[in-house]
This record gives sequence, C-alpha cells and structure tokens, in this order.
Amino acid sequence: MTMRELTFTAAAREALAEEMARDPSIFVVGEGIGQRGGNFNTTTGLYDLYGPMRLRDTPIVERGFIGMCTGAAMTGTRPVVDFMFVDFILDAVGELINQVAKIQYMSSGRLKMPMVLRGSIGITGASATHHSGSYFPMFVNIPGFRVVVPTNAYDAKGLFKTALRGDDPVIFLEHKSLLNSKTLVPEEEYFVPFGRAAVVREGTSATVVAVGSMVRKTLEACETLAGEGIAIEVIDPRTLAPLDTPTILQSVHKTGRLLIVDETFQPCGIGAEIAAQVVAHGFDDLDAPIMRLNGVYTPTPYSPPLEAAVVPSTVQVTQAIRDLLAE
Amino acid sequence: MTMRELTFTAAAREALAEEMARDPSIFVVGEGIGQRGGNFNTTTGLYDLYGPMRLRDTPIVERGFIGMCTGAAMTGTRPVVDFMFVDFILDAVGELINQVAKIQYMSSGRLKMPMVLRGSIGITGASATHHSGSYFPMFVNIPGFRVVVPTNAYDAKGLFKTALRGDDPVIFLEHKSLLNSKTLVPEEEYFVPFGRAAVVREGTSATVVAVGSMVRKTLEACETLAGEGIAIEVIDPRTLAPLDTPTILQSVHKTGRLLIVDETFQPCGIGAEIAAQVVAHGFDDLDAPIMRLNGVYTPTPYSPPLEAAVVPSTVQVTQAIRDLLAE
Amino acid sequence: MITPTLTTAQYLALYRQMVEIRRTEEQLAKAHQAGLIPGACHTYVGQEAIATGVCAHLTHEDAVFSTHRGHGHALANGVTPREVMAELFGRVTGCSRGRGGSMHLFAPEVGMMGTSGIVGPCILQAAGAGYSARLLGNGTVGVAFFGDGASSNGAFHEGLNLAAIWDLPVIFVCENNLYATEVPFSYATRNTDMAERARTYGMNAYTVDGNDVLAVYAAAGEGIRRARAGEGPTFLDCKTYRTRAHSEGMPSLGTYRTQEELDAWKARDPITTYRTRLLTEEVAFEADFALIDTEVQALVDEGFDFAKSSAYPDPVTVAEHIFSDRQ
Amino acid sequence: MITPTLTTAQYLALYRQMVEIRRTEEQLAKAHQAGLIPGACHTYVGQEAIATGVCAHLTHEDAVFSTHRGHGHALANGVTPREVMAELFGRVTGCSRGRGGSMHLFAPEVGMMGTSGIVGPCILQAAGAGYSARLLGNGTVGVAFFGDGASSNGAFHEGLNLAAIWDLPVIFVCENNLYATEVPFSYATRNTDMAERARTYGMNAYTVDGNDVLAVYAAAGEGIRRARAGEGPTFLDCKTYRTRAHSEGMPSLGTYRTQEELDAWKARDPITTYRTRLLTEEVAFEADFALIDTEVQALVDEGFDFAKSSAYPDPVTVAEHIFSDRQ
Ligand SMILES: Cc1ncc(C[n+]2csc(CCOP(=O)(O)OP(=O)(O)O)c2C)c(N)n1
Ligand SMILES: Cc1ncc(C[n+]2csc(CCOP(=O)(O)OP(=O)(O)O)c2C)c(N)n1
Ligand SMILES: [Mg+2]
Ligand SMILES: [Mg+2]
Repeated sequence: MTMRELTFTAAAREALAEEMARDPSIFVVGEGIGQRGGNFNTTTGLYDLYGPMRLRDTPIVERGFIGMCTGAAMTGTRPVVDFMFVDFILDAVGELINQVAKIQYMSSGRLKMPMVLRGSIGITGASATHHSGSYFPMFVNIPGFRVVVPTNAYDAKGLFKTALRGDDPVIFLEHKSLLNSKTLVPEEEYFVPFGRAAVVREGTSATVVAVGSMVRKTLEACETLAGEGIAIEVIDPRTLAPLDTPTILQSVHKTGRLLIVDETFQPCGIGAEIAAQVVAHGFDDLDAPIMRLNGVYTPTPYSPPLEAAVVPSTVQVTQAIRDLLAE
Repeated sequence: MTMRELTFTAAAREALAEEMARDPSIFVVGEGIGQRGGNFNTTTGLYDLYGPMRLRDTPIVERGFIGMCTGAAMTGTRPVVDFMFVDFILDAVGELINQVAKIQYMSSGRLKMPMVLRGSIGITGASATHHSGSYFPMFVNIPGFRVVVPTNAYDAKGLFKTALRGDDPVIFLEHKSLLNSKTLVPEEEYFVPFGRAAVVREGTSATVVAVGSMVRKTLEACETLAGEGIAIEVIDPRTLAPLDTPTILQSVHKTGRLLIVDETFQPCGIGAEIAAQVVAHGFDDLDAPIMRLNGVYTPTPYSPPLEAAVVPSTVQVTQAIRDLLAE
Repeated sequence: MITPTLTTAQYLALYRQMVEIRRTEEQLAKAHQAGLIPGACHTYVGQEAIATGVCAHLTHEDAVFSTHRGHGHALANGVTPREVMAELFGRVTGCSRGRGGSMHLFAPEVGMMGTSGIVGPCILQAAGAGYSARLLGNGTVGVAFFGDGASSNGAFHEGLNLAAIWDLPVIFVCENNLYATEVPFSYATRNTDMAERARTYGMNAYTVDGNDVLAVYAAAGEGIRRARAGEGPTFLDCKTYRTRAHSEGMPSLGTYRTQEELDAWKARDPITTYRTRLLTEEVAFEADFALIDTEVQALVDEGFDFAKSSAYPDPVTVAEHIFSDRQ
Repeated sequence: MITPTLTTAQYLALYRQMVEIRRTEEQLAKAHQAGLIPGACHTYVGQEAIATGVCAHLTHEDAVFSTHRGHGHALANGVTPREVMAELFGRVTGCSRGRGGSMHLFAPEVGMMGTSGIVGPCILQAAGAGYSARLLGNGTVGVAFFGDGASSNGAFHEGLNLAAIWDLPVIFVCENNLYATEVPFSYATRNTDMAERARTYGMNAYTVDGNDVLAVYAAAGEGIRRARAGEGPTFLDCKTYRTRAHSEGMPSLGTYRTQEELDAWKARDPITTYRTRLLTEEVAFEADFALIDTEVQALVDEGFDFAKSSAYPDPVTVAEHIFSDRQ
C-alpha cells in the first residue's frame, strides 16, 4: 500500500470526495460549506466540482435542514449534514430522535435512512459552553443511530467511507483538537467497519478504554508508566454505537483492571455503559473496582485556566492509572 | 397527621394549587392546560381561580414556550411548563441544554432558573413511539437539571412542592401507568427532598433498584419470592439527579447483589450509572455481577403484544432476581 | 357547467374516494367504541375533500407526508381500507405491520411516506422529498398535509422558507379546521390569513374552500403543475372543519365549540354537497351514487372482517428493522 | 432642526456611547492580534448606532437579551469597557467572571441578561421577560437583539408570534447587516422586507436606518413607549453593515463581500455621519467631541490596563453555581 501523511480533516474530506464522485445522490448541507468550503475545511474544493445542489449553503435552521434531509433520505438521496459544532444540532433533537432514528423501524425496513451527520465536538481553545459539547451519550442511549468518534486520520477516512456506504443514520463526531493531527493514510481505497474497537497499545497490567481526544493523552501517560515497567493496554472504541464490548471484555480478562477515560460528562455517559457491561459480563475477571475519569461535570467555562481544569490532563490520566493499580 | 387517599395526579395538582395560592409569580404554560384543565387533568379547576395569565394555553410551540419561560424565569417569575408528553419537548432540547441548564452557571449565580418542566412518560396503552418515551438519561447526563421520577401520590406531591420552592430547573416526569394510582396523602403540608431514595422494601438476599413504573412490578415479584424465603431489598431512587448513591451502596453492602430494573433504554441509561457507581465504590461488597433489566432497545411499537414484549414484566423481574441469586 | 371540467368517471372517482374515507372512519369509530382499537384514533370526518382533491393528482412516485390526522391521506394515496383498519387494530396485516396505529401510517410502496404523532416534521420532510426530486430530476413532488396548529410551529417557518428559496417542488396543504385540539386558530395567531403569510416567504399560495373537492382539486392541480414544471412550491390554506371529536372518546364539542358552529359545518358536508351538486348539474345520477355507495360499503365491510380476523405481529419480531441490514 | 428633539447633553450622550463601543472594540481587535483573547471575538464595528439608540431608553430593570455579536449591547446597557475587556481576556473581573468570553456576556445587575453563542434563543427569552413584566405588572420591557440570520430560524417565528398574541412588552431589534457569516440575507429568504413579515404576525414594525442613531432612537422610543403602555410588541428592522470580519481573524471581505460594498458602507459610518450632522446643525462643536473622545479613550485605556492586569479565575471555583444554593 502506498501511504502518505494526511490530517484528520483532509482524510475525512478525501472520503467525502471519493464517495461524492462515485454516488451522485450524495449532497451536503450546512452553513458555509459551499464556496467557503466549510468552517473546518470539510468541503474545500468540492463546490467547484459539484455546485450548489450538492453543496448546499443553508440559512441558520438546524432543525429545518435536518428535517429536510430526513425527507430527502426517505426519497432516494444521501444527505450529509455538516453541522459545524454539535452544539447546534440540539435544536434538531426532536427530528433526530422522533424521526431519523425511528423511520426504518416504523416502516418495517421499507424506508432507509442513509444520513450522515458530521461535525466538531470537544473542549479546546476557549470555545466556551456553546461550542464545546460532545453530547454523544444521548445518541448512544436512543436506538437507531450509529455513533462514530474517530481519533486519527486513518480511522476518520475509513469510518467516513463506511458511513457513506451504509443506510443508517450516522453521527460522525470530530474532536476539534484532532482535526490537524496527521497519520499515514493509504492511497488505495479502504473501509474501517463499525463496531470494531482498536487495541492501540497492548499491555497486561490494566486496560484503559479512552474515548476521542483522550486516546492521545492516555498513550502519553502509558509512555511515562512504561518506564516503570507498567504495561497498559489501551483500547479506542472508535464507534460508541455499536460498541465493541467483546474486545473490551477480552482485554479485561487479560488485565483484570479497567479504567475508562472520557472528556465528557460522567453520569449516564459512555464510561457508565462500559463499566456496566464489564461488571455484568466480566465480573470474575475483575481484580479491582472499575474506575472512570471524566471531564468535570459543569458547563464549559471560557477562561483558559478554568477550561484546563475541566478536561482530564495527561497527568490526571497517569494518576488515575496509578490509583487503579494501587487498588 | 390526617390522611386521605389521593391519586398521583390529584396529589401533584394539590401541590401546584397550594404553591400557586402562595406564590403569585408561578404560572403554567401548555397546550390545553387552561379551561380544559390539562390533557391529564394536571390543572383542573385552576383556570377558574387564576385566569389566563397564570394558566396559559399555548400554540404548538414547545421550543417557543420553553424558550419564553427561560426568559421569564430569569426575570422574576416561576414558570411551570406542562408538556403533556415528554416526547414533545425534544423540540426544545436546544433551549433546555444550551440555555436553561447553563444560565445559572454562566451568570455565576446572579441569575436563577426556577422552572419546573412536568409531563408524562412511559410505555402503556398502545401510545406508540411518539407518546411513550422517557428520555431522562439525557437530562441526567447534562449538568444543571434536577430529574424527578415519583412513583406514588405521596412522593408526587412532596417532590412537586420541593420543585416549586427551589430555584433550579426541574424535570418532573409522571409515568402514565401511575397517574391514577392512589396512596394516603397527609392534609398537612410536607415536602419530599431531592436526592433521598426510598427503601420501599427491606431485605437481605439482594438489592433491586427499580425506576418509575418498575417499582410496583418489582414489589409484586418480591411477594412471590418472599414465599420462597427470599428477602429482596427494593430501592426507589425518586430523583435520578441528584442520585442517592449512598443509600444504594449501603444496601449492596448488606446484600452483596444488585439488579437495576428500568423500563427505558439500557445503553448509557440510569442503570449503567448506578452499576458504574457501585462497581467503583462498592466493589468489595459485590458477591455477584451487577445485572440490569431494561425495556427492549427499540422504538415503541403500537400493537399490544409487541408493546407487552418491550416492557419488563413482573415475571421477567422475578426471573431476573432468580438469575442474580443463582450467580 | 362546473370547473374544472372532468370526465364523469373522474367526477365519480372523487366521490368514491371521499365516501371510502368516510365509511372507513365511521367503521373505525364504531370499532373504537367496541374496544377494537387499543390506542388513539383521530378521524378525518368532514375534511375528506382535501386529501381527495390533492391526491387525485399524485402518482405512487410522489411522496406524501402527513400528521396525526392521517387516515384520509393514507386512503387517498391508495392504502386500502383493510390495511388502515388492520393497522389501527394492531394487526400484522396493517400498513405499518401493527407497529404504528392511527398516528404512524407507512406505505412507501404507494408514496405514503408516513404520518407522525409529532406536529411539524411532515412540513420539513416534504421539503426534503422536493430536494431529492430536484437533485434526481425525476419530476416528482413532495406533499405535506398538516393542521392549522402546525402553522405556529418553527417547522412551518423553516420548511416553507427552505422550499421557497430553493424552488423545491412541494405542495404544503394546511387543513385549517379552526382548532388545534381545543385551542382556536384565532387565539394561536393574530393573522388568520395563512395564504398571505405563505406569500411573505415568496411562495405561490391559494386560499381554498376545503369542503369543496373541486376547488381543492383545481388549486392542487395548479400547484402540482407548477411544481413539476420547476416553478417552485405552492401553499394551500384549505378552510375546513372536523365534525367529530379531536380524538375518538373525547367530547365532540368540548369547552371550545358550539353546537351551532358544528351544525353549520355539517350542513356543508363535503360529500353530500358534492353529491347534490353533481346531481343538479346532471353530471351523475342517483344510480351512480347508489352503486358506488354499495361497492364502497362492501369494500369497507370486507376490510373490517379482514382486519378483525388478522393475526397480531409476532413478539419475536419486535426489534427488527431498527437498522438496515446494509453495513 | 433634527428630530427627535433632544437636549445637547442627550445628543452628546449618544455620541459618547457610540464612541465608547467603537474604541473598546478597536482595543479588543488589537488585543486579539496580540493574543490576549484566547477565544472568539465578534466585533460590532459599524453597527454602534443600533445598541446606542435602543438602550438609551432602557433602565436597569429592563431585560436585554443578545446574541454572539453582543459587545455593543453590553456596553450600551452600562457594562463598563473594563468588564467587557476583562471578560474577553478570560479574567475573573470580567462581567461573566471569565466564564463566558465574547459570546456569553452576563450582567443582570444592569439588565444585561446575557448574550448567547447560539443563534435564536434571545428572541424567545425576551418574550419571556415580557411575560414576566405583564404578570408582575412592573412596567419593564424585554429587548432582543439579533441578526438577519436569526430571522430564518424557528425561534423567530415562534417568539414573534407569542409576543404578538399575548401583547407582550417586547422590542425585537433585528440588526440586519446583510450577511450571516458569508450567507447573504437575500439568499436566506425570498422576502427581504422583514418589517412586512413582522407585520404578518400582527405586530407593530418599523424599517430603520440602522446607521442613523437618531432614527433608531426615535423608532425604539416609540416601540418602548407602546410596550410600557401595554400596546404590545414592536419589531425594528435596522439596516446596517459590519465593517470588520465576521469574527476577528477571518477575512473582512471573504468570498462574499466586495470592496465597493464595504467602502460604500464605511462612508456611512454611524459615528462620523452623526458627528458631522451635529456639527452642521450646530448642536455641538469640535470642542465637545474632542473632550468626549479624550475621556472615552482614557476610559478604554484604563479598562485595558485593568483587564490586562486582572487575575484569572481560580480553578477551584470551576464547578460553582451550576445549581442554586436554595433547595
Ligand atoms: C410537537 C407536538 N406538540 C403537541 C402535540 C399534541 N397534539 C396532538 S394533535 C394536536 C393539535 C393539532 O392541531 P392541528 O395541527 O390544527 O391539527 P388538527 O388536530 O386540528 O387536525 C396537539 C397539540 C403533538 N402531537 N406534537
Ligand atoms: C444555532 C446556531 N447555528 C449556527 C451558528 C454559527 N453561527 C454563528 S454566527 C452565525 C451567523 C449569524 O448571522 P446573523 O444572525 O446575521 O448575525 P451577524 O453575525 O451577521 O451579526 C452563525 C451561522 C450558531 N451560533 N448558532
Ligand atoms: Mg386544526
Ligand atoms: Mg447578519
């Protein structure tokens, strides 16, 4: 395979470009995704190729264009909703939960819902409380969504391609702190399947499931600990729905210890679900309490020192692993 | 204390009537809550006492009137939003999460948000997928809400009174299958505090945390099992945010076994949070895996046999307890 | 002579369609009293001319989106009385396989893309069907049926605007029956001229006598012609009245309607007035109507027996089709 | 003579207010380039006449709700330049204690009930303040400032309608600067006459030259008089232009604005035109302006030093005030 370095954003854009070239029924809606190419350069260059019908700038009507795309997806086209910041689609939750997630079921599979909803998440850069949410637990809780949280360029492209080939609604969440991070990406076409976690580091001392931007910080923490002969296994779920529980159980079977690191809110979060799965199905493997490290349970403050206090740091991840091992 | 029997609905209405008589800044908005007295008789008789300014029929604009009540709560009045079915406020999630839940924090406590949002939840009576949701995990996940799920008339009145005296946004969820259930309610004024679970049955064999309509079914199951000398402790959390974790941990310390029974969806649900809390802080007390019994992970079907297949039955609860004890 | 000029067969087809809706719903009302309908039942009695006049222009490739009062729209689109009745009885032979009931009628094979228990979304989804039609260039149209109550909702504003600015082939049909449950339209807005409001979006709009099937047929015909010709959306404000209760089991007058008002509208019954008109204009004769009435009654009776004797869905299928098979 | 007739002091107060906003934001723009502002910065340069003309009529008991471009509204309401600059620098002395930044300015003590990073909610919240005013009978008004981009959003439709049908004392101020980021208003709607649209809600509405502070002052004065007199809401469509980039750091022309257009509007700068006018009409003289300019510059310089030297918030306070103390 011929490889080249791409940023997360470029890799995801390449996936979109390839699929738009292949499938004329794909169109993108969003604010500034036309000529401007997207607030996060998600569509740069595509407007010149495909024009306004397929790269559709919208007024500020998140509910409106998501509801519109629902009808479009029911009638033979494949909308890609580029919502810029996930915070904005909260105005469309009624359409998402009551319509998008339920149409296939209510029609007994006679209607499909091939819609990809993509945009940025995460606390970084003093983006404050209306531009820093993640909000994925609500979409994991509700049946009918695929929830994808890529953590590197390779996965971003492969998962986005999978999203655009499927017939289910996909919530594709891109952490702002990862958008410019680079990895090697093959020239050749490839897909990353949903529901397949990545074991990004092997180890035997304990298992850490890290979500989104926490993968990098966890790997940094593991480097430090490796020096002390501590071998941590790190799992990146990649998709939160479906969640690859078997891979997590397998790892805990080996290590006997589990920590879940997640920037987002703890109560009823993804860490709670993972802990509940493991204590139900991996109970006998557990040598210690399952621990969770989450961002502080508060709206996101603007001021850098406050923001820094909210997001789990590499130091905190390291300490959390030490605490787990001390149990 | 002089007691009389009241239905859940009558008790909650009594709380509202008492508080409206006491506090002229309380007003109610909703569809049909004026002269009609509410689709679920939540306001019967109050319109004649207080008129249209305080019992305000609205057009079908859930986002609109919740956004309006947000501004009202910031300027000296106490809105009670009567949304009939919780499914309808999904159109207002943007207002709820980005505004209602954050205003106190963003203003550093200089603004209050005394808003009570009340309405029905639950799968029953072939209400189908747009009139049967519960959707509380999303409000538990987000900082800024009190989430109240009363299971009997006594608690309904006492918790509603507490809600109307506080300055925080309260999501007050009334399960349709409980609205006409009766319990004894004192004539005298009383309050049920938030964050205090009720141990509704004491036992030593295992702990079952039952949510909402599942409390009754669990108690039925316990009757059956009592005949076999099995003594189950049953806990009704009453409020999901704040969640009374100490009471649950105490019980598990005694029983060593935990089952969470919840009609709503399992992934990232309240059962996940409870399991995660207990495996983190009660690990050494656990003699068996923590189990969850939830409604089927699917949109709510209409047809009675399908609906019945979705909601956990008393028989299923009984079996789940047996399975837990067999571990 | 009456306009538009149709063949006798066409005139009678409109009559037949209206009668089919009426008889089916009279049967449903009886069935509801008899306890055969486990859930809600919103009848369309008095409004039959609207669905009939609009859908007479549609093919099964066109996409119709409807609301909680959708029996008439399903029937006028070619869903059979047996499928509608079976659905409300919760049977597997229903158009939604028993999963939907009165408010969730799906039959995409005939272009019935679904009715909804949530007020509003159909407006946006019809715009989406229009978007697909433009992108695919297949000459189809999207049609939304909704009530006056939906016109205050944000979905109305966002949906009409999107259809207008992008010249989408969409017909917005407001069934303005003067009330939203018990809330009068004149209370919900200071401007009851909905066609005028629609024109402020830069959209073609007509005010139509919704009890005159020929007036609806003519206005809808022009709107659909324009839509197929690429001349953009059309709005129809169809003035009508529901002569039964909002929902079966509720009072037909309630606290909000007078007997006089009800009687006045019953005197303008769309079926009897149309029948009289065809008779006086000698377009058709008693024998024609008698024949149709008998045929329709037979169809409805047969459908009722079919529905009543149909099986319930198998509970093992309860969670099927939440996701597409395609991965 | 120029209308309205004010005292020289009043004429000059309007000038002073506009200059204070302009100088503060020029300072902020410099600070942004210097890296003193960790987050976003949306300036109000070119639009100062609007906040100035409206807020001149308000007391600190009136409630103002604003949007992402809110510096001018905060300043015109009496928030000091030092508090605004400190806020954007993320300091504890900022009006939001450093929790908000450019898009989240809170100062309820002067009636600044908050700006929002989400487009739309301010419209609904202002209606709610109007509702409180009516219920409490305290003669206050609610004011919403928002952009042309918000007018396509459902919140606009729902909020204007509720204010209209309930005669709420609310002023809706649309700052129509022709673009929503890069999306032209003429693209977002087929009807750019927003006052006409507002009137279709049965609301009093004026089209105003948003660069003429006296025109704004007069129109707002009449609207507020009506509101306080119980004559219901008023809508102001203020035509204006932002002469800087949508957000500091973005190109000021981008792909969507021409140099000609920008220059034409700069020639109509609200401050210089007003100054010239007062001079020609001999209402005031160079010396008056010179004095004000110096005083304001001193105020801004002092504020900048204050802000720059202020402390950051203490991380231990990060989760305070999510809930009220009151239980
Ligand atoms: C978003 C939402 N809010 C509230 C309801 C409850 N509801 C069901 S029907 C109805 C009235 C609808 O009135 P209208 O749109 O005029 O239709 P009609 O019933 O008169 O045919 C209401 C409020 C709902 N279904 N959806
Ligand atoms: C609900 C929502 N969607 C999208 C955005 C992103 N956004 C921020 S400002 C803006 C443009 C707003 O335009 P307008 O309302 O005209 O105000 P202006 O910036 O021109 O002052 C957009 C789309 C947002 N803040 N909120
Ligand atoms: Mg109606
Ligand atoms: Mg603008």
